[in-house]
Amino acid sequence: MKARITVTLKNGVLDPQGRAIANALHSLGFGGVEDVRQGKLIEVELKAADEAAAKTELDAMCRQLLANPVIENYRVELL
Amino acid sequence: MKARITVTLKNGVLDPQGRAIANALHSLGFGGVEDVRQGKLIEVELKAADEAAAKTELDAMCRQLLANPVIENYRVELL
Amino acid sequence: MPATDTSIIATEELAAAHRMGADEFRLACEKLGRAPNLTELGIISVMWSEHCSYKSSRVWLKKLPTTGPHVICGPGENAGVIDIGDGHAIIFKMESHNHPSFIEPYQGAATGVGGIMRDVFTMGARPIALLNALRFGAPDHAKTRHLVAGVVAGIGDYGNCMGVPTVGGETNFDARYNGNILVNAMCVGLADANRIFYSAAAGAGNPVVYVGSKTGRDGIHGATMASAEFDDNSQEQRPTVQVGDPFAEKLLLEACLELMAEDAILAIQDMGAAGLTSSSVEMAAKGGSGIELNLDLVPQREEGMTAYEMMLSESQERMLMVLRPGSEPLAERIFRKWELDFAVIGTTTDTGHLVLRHKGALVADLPTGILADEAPMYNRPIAPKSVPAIVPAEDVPAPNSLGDALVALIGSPHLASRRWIWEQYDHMVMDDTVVRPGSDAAVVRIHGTNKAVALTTDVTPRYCYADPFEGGKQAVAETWRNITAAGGKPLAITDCMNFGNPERPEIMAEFARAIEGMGEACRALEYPVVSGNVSLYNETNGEGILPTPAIGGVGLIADVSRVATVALKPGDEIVVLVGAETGHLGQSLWQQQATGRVEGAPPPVDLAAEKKAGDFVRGLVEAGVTSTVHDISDGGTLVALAEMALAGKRGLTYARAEWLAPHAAAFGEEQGRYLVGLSRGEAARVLDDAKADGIPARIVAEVGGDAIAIGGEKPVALTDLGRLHEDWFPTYMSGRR
Amino acid sequence: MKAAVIVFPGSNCDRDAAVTLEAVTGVKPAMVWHGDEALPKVDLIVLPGGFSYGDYLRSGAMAAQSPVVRAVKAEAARGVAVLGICNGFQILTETGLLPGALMRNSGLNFICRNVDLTVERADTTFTNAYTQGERVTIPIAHKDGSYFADDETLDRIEGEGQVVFRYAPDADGGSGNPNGSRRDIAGLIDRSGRIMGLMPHPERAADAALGGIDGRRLFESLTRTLN
Ligand SMILES: Nc1ncnc2c1ncn2[C@@H]1O[C@H](COP(=O)(O)OP(=O)(O)O)[C@@H](O)[C@H]1O
Ligand SMILES: [Mg+2]
Repeated sequence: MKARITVTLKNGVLDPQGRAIANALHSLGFGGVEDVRQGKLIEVELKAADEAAAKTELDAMCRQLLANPVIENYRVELL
Repeated sequence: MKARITVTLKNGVLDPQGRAIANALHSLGFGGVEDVRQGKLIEVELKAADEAAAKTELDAMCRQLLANPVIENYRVELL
Repeated sequence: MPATDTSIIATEELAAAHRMGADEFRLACEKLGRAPNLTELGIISVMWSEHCSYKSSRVWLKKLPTTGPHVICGPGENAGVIDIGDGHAIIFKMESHNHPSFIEPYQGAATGVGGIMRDVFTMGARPIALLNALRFGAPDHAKTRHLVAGVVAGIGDYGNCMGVPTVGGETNFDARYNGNILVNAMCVGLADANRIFYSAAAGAGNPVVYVGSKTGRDGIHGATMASAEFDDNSQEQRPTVQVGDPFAEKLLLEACLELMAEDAILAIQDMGAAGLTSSSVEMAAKGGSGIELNLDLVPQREEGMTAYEMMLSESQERMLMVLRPGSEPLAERIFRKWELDFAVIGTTTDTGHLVLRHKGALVADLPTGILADEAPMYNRPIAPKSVPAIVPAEDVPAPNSLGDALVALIGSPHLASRRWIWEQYDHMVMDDTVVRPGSDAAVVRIHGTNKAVALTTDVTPRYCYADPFEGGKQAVAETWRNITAAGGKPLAITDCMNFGNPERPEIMAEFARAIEGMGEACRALEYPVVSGNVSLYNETNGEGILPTPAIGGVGLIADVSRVATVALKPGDEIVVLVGAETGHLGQSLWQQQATGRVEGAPPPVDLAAEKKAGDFVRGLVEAGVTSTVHDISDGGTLVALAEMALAGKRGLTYARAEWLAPHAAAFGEEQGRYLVGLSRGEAARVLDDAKADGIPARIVAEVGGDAIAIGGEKPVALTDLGRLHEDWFPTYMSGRR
Repeated sequence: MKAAVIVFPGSNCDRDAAVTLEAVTGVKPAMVWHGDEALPKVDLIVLPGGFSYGDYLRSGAMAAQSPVVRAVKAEAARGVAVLGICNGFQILTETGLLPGALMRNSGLNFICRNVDLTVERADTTFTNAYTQGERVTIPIAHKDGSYFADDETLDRIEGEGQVVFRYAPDADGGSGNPNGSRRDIAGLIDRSGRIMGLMPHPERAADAALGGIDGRRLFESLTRTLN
């Protein structure tokens, strides 16, 4: 089974990366850019009994390792 | 308009971060994990005349800055 | 927090939610002559928090010696300043970021490094070195590996990006830090001795300027969090963690230094814990002036921020300055060049009040005195515990073989090489690192000159727990010794006092006795305290950490070609031990290795002997007689010899003190001792000179071969010993151990 | 020889490069701020180490798009020598002036240590004071130093003699490659022989007081050739 996990910074948490990218895009002339936020993409290939089991497991992975709930949100999609 | 850009390593390019995550998941007991690849997620908020214009612009951003074609692929989705 | 409104008047309940007790709330109302509104309560509560007010520690800190011929500015400013001659000043300080690093190790440690650098460059110095003193829980504790990885990466990434070398520090593991790690960062900067910048904002009518990054809702209430004990619910407080932006800080550093070269700044203060509140209050209170701010003008990252939020935000990479009127355009040009925010947000006044306006309304009006000098101060009860008796060497189990014991110690988490850590720190950038991490003190050259500073951090928490007084003395003496071992003349220290809950008399006693011990050592060694930081309430579920008064020492090396390192050099034929051998095994690492515990009194520090031995050894380095010196500390003589052999890749034959039990001679941790590498001819002369001065000294090893040879035992090959020494950390961090 | 050192916001080895250049050539290099429109007339342009623009997207990516780098490209096209050290190397690959890419170290961590290199080419503008096959010790300090190019590109650059420095095997036979770089590549030159990038920091090994001078000859080579 294939899953896509995206980890993004919580609203209000400073995102220096995103801001730097936005600035760089502006100076390249992409004036329409209003905001940029950067996150992580983690693609996982895993064996699981069924979709529900996979979801539970992926959720646990996020909570335990892949995201830091202090500053990040995560989202799991099965592909 | 909101867009989601995902940047991933090309096939054949070694992904030490992905491998480290897979190892860490294994040692946490997530034995079902077979492979992990890590990429970047870039969320862009932009002003554009229409979807087509936005797509063209986002594509240009990726080629010029957001992805390095030597090692990375990118994908643009409008949300 | 509800939207701020001057109409919300504080109550006891609201005060309690700000961790302010009923007594303090009543005191605040009394001093103010009314109840504060919500914004005002927020300001008072952070200024009266332990972190900002030092209310439990101030009475004791006053007892430390803080003056001396080299001191330009002692405690009370952002950092301490000492004179190193030729118009150069060294500005330095150490600070804790313990709680944030436990909750979010990477960002917590990174922002700790960012904060301490701002304290140093706000005074006009370019940072030239960073150090860090780290305490983690037991290696086998579930969280430890993750915390080590995050903290080290956070410290490294921030300092590396800033381009300031991280040249030293220390790392301990102990189960007493399982739920409360310590991350103490020290920054050392170089300034022009007659261009030091202070925070006192005297005079009225001067523009108050905000520079740096924008203000967001970061870490609101971080300062009160840092003063609160942990409990299992603390994971709930998560949004108070801040994210560091080292790139913004690098720009801020360069912009500030560029402006400081002009005659524009009257006063400057970084925004650290309690951000805009503590910076504005401290500037006004110190200058005997007042400050009026229009919060509408504060650069903001988020929509709809309230006055309360802006005043309590701990967004990083910001500074507050008072400028000479008329110099705003010049300053603005410089900050814009560096792509930083710049805003005139208020002016100084002669009212002695902090006055805040937001959206046309007066939202706070507080006399700064209440917030600063008149903040509560407590002389908390102390209950010292009795000092344990000295453990006789016979009561500590002896190993079957000294070699096996050496192998076990050198490959243990306590003594294993820290290379895995310091290789993640750029310790060479700025091209002045003369002695890199891994020796006793790091040596950093003063750019463009032939002189250097020697830098170290030290404390032995297990000694402090057994006897806080001796432990406090020992921590100061060990920094002095490490600087001396590098050939430096120790000049002054900074400290970071990490303790448990001061409301418990036994903890308060640990604090008080440690201060007394530190003070005694500082006086005897003419080695004053010029800056420091206190971190209390380091506990989880009522269990305190080991008392940990971390000391950061700075010394001067007059001629950078006359330095010493621990590695045996090609010309070394003999190792001489300077200092007395008595075989003190109580609280030693060998005792811990053999019994799983540490017990008894720690090794005492004889300060007169300390000074004599140290001055003697430094004289040898200064005279060019030797460039190989190592002080004897954790693990004792045989461990120290092995470290010299490993660093120099040269074997040796150990000659133990025959009058002591072999394990006491090899692993006793008596203080005030050094190992000196010498040629045969010089060794004889050095022994004569020591004798003439009444300093104990004897030959403890002959250099040669590729093993540690111990009489009557199978030699320990350096390659095997080296592998054990180097492998523990990487293996542990890889999860394979 | 006249040199210019480009200073990006976030550069942090600019002073180190300048000090070494001055010590070796006797001439103070021009420090050029990234926002400056025009470059002074020089024989050598140095892109120094550091974290240009914070290196928040990919190391060197943002600098590669900056106006000053456009000017550097133009100068390079006119034959001015360009040396990229560490972040400078990353910038040169990001601009396409040198082939390949520099990725996260295989061990993931930042690494600061001395490494041994073999000099693969001692006949270039940058390395003529070394001898072919010589082993030298120069420090590295980077997180993104793992050189990557596909096999075809690697074969081509090897075939054209573009590999100038390689990580040397350890004394005990270990790989000695600190970061996972393909074919142990530590430094590269372009086809014209005028543009070089390397991850190690030769400017950190040019002063005996700091423990090694193997990097000094790189600057001496430049002085010889470009004077
Ligand atoms: N343990 C200590 N010993 C000596 N001075 C101290 C100690 N703790 C704090 N200080 C001094 O008190 C002042 C305030 O400290 P702190 O609040 O940590 O500074 P900042 O506001 O710059 O973070 C500083 O001048 C500091 O040097
Ligand atoms: Mg400060």
